[in-house]
Amino acid sequence: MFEELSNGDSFIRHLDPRVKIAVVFFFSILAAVAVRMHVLLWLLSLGILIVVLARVPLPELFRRLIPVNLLIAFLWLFLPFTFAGEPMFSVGALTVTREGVLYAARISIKSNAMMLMLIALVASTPIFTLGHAMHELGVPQKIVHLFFFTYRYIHVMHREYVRLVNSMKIRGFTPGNNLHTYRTISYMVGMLLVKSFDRAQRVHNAMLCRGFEGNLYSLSTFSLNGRDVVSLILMITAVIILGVLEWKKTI
Amino acid sequence: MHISEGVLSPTVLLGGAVLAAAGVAAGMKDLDQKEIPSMGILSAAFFVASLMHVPVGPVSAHLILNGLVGLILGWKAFPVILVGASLQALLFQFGGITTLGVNTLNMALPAVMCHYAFRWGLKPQTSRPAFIFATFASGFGAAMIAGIMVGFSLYLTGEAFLPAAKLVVAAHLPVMLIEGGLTAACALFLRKVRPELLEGFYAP
Amino acid sequence: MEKNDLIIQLKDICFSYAGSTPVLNGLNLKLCKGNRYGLMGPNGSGKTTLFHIIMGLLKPTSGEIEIYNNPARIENDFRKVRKKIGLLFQDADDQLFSPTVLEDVAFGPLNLGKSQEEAVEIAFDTLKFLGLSGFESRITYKLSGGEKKLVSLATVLAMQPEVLLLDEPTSGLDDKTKEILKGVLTDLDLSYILISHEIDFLTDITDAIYAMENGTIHFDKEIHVHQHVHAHPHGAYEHQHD
Amino acid sequence: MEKNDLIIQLKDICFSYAGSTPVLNGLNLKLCKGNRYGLMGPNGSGKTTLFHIIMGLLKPTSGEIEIYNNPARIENDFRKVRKKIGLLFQDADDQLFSPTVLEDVAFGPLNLGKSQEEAVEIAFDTLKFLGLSGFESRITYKLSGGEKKLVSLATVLAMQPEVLLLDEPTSGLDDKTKEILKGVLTDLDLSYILISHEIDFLTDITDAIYAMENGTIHFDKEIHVHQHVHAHPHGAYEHQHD
Ligand SMILES: Nc1ncnc2c1ncn2[C@@H]1O[C@H](COP(=O)(O)OP(=O)(O)OP(=O)(O)O)[C@@H](O)[C@H]1O
Ligand SMILES: Nc1ncnc2c1ncn2[C@@H]1O[C@H](COP(=O)(O)OP(=O)(O)OP(=O)(O)O)[C@@H](O)[C@H]1O
Ligand SMILES: [Mg+2]
Ligand SMILES: [Mg+2]
Repeated sequence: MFEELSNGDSFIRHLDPRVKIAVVFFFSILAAVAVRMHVLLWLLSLGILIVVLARVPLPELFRRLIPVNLLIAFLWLFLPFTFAGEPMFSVGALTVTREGVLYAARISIKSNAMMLMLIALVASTPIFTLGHAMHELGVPQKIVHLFFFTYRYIHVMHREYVRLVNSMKIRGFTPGNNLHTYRTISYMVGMLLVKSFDRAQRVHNAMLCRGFEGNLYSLSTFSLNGRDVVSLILMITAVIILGVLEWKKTI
Repeated sequence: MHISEGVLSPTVLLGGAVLAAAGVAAGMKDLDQKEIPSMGILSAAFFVASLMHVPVGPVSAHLILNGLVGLILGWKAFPVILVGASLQALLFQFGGITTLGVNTLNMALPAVMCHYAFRWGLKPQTSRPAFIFATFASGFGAAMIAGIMVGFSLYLTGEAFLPAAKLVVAAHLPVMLIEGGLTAACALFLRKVRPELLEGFYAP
Repeated sequence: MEKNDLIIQLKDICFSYAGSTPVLNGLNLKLCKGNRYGLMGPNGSGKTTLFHIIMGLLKPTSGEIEIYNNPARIENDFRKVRKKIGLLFQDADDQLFSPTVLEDVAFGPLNLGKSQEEAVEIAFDTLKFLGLSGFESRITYKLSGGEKKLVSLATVLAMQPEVLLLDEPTSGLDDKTKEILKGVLTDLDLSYILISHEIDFLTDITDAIYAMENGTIHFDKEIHVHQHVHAHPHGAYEHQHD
Repeated sequence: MEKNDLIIQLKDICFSYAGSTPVLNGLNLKLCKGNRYGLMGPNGSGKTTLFHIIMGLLKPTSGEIEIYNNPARIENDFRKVRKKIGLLFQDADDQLFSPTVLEDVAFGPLNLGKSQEEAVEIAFDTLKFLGLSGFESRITYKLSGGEKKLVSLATVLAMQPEVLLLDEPTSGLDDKTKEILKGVLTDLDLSYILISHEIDFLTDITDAIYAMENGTIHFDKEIHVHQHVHAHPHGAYEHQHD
């Protein structure tokens, strides 16, 4: 259920995760700031290129793009009418403005470009590796710890949840609209919390028993090789060029 | 309750990120290594709650549990929600990198506010009705303020978002009721089965 | 054997967890009224999986399940099955979720449509039968390992099932609790299948022991009779023999 | 017995969980180099609690703990203790937390300050010693019950402890895995205390079995020698004797 997007071998998969994080970070910031249509279109193309290189399976890609685009569809219901500007045409009492349409279009392109990059990152890097890379990039140790624990406990909670649901099922529970159902569900959620708390404590004890003193070690060492450096330079150059295009009033 | 990437203006994004960073720093002050596992559980609970969701406009409405997290943790809700929200972004693409700050702020600040408003309810000597009131109010209130803050973030981005922002807040009413009920029910269960947990967390 | 006596019949059941090799592979099983089977098999051979398939918690990839001669395929069929067959989970921690023992034992009867009073009465009776009177208002979460197992059994028995599926009911239990369990199972007039790694326990309270291996149950192996001789050369632990 | 040989010494340990009756009540224990003790006792008698107190995971309400003749009182003392004493948890699910087996086994050595390469090498060697070669990249939470127990043992052994505390290592294991475990424990030149409800297993691999009851360990009961005779009148399960 919370399985990561896993896929086969790709060139992107073997890049240093720190490089990937840095590129996605700067890319996202530029996309969030940019307003010029041609810059946005370039960003979207770049996003598509990277996702293709990362070999994300298409059905999975579309599934992950659905939530974002549902929200964007909702914005299309409002923005063209509520944005002040030059009228294009009218639907009844409502007027669609040119600026409104452009604004909504920009948001759609931005969002999708940023999501494509994020999906490419997640699809090519295991979550644990991302955590270690964030640590290397200066995220405080305690936050990274919390990140690791949370990721592990999501699985613990999910398993405890499946067990509790099974236990309710085999005793003939059928949910309905009644007090018995509400009480049962609240018991289940409460029990889930209590059990997860205790499990968390015991796991932590087990770590202490093995000499854990608050330091994180990773078996995957990161080292920048030639390919990483070239990719980093290429991508950052692309971002900078687009940034200059955005910033310069002419062209 | 997330705002998607690409919607908010750079000013709002930056402001959110700065304020969220301040909140996280406050939450990390005198944070003991020993507390991290239990915080991780709440962070996981916060993450899992987001699986029950209903799309409402440019945000995705789902259970938040920030009231419960805040009640128990106070300022530590900031790092907990930051981590929960980043995992949501990484695993489901709910929000993204640039919106992480705003999204954390919108959910964690109400949590801290409810902590100070209602934590008296967790004291062992609180009567049952008062306990239920405080915990319900915390769940309901935290969801409500979060809804308002999401609406406000949209409004700050542009006045054109106002109708959409209003709709978002209105659509969260059912979420608030569910949050209140669930928070109260969970707290009651904890009080009966593991009162030490609530007392242990109650920071005087 | 009359046809009416057949309770559980599995035909050619295959199952595998997502992305793994098959766990069950053309498994066949028949349980008739009055049968008391023991089931042994190495760790990971699929015993627990088999029980979960009978209860409809997992769906087989192929094969047929018939309960009282009715095929069980969809969730709705299994709702009926669960009223007749009680499952004791391998881990007692998984079975209990209400705050108090009484609420947990009364939960099943309430789901069967009993009134509140009836459910409570059944719960009291069941607890008494298992020698657990006085446990009604204990917090389930704070029971000891042995107590949890017995209360779990109470929650299953309170539904008055006709068949029990017991998944390693003795693991981690001390000898005294094992004896209580043995007594209860002997007193009850139920059919059951019992998973255990302890052959001594199985021989005492089942009529036949079958082995699970390579995704199927072997019914055809010959019966095996012999004696053990164990020596206890040391140790201060009091060890009782009956 | 020389003073230098004394590893663990507990004096008059008392302990109770918040709001409950005392679990340990004036418990005394001595473990010397080379000792291999078995510990039995009814469910809830406090065996697991005792182990957690030795490791400093729970703090006794009164009494003294000495490890290698040094008193252990505060967290810092126990940090040292944990490098010498390895605890195998009762529930293997609690012990494994890394995504892959290799990472989990290498976790301890890394904490002891080994370099990455050393840690990986130790992990490989330990897995090999336990017959688990090839498991390195398996996902820990998808292992079967028996595999989890063995990997947990590997995580403890990888720290090269001088003493092992084993909390019901055999519960839920099949006979074959039990034999493997027995072999490993016999081959290792370690002192250990082993909790189990299975007296046969304990007699085979410990030098003395003690009983825990009413919050203390009884060392004074006389040694007990006798023979069992079990009959297996039926069943198709293949049952091996050595
Ligand atoms: N949720 C799961 N996902 C994937 N694989 C699983 C899952 N549960 C069990 N398995 C695998 O399926 C196989 C059968 O597991 P099962 O629990 O049925 O064995 P078992 O016979 O009950 O073993 P044990 O004696 O240890 O209880 C094992 O190899 C196990 O690793
Ligand atoms: N976290 C806890 N809080 C309160 N009581 C506890 C806790 N853990 C254990 N107990 C209680 O302390 C007593 C001793 O428990 P312990 O787990 O040490 O027993 P044990 O001898 O290991 O039993 P078993 O054979 O079932 O493993 C039991 O009565 C148990 O209910
Ligand atoms: Mg099993
Ligand atoms: Mg124990």
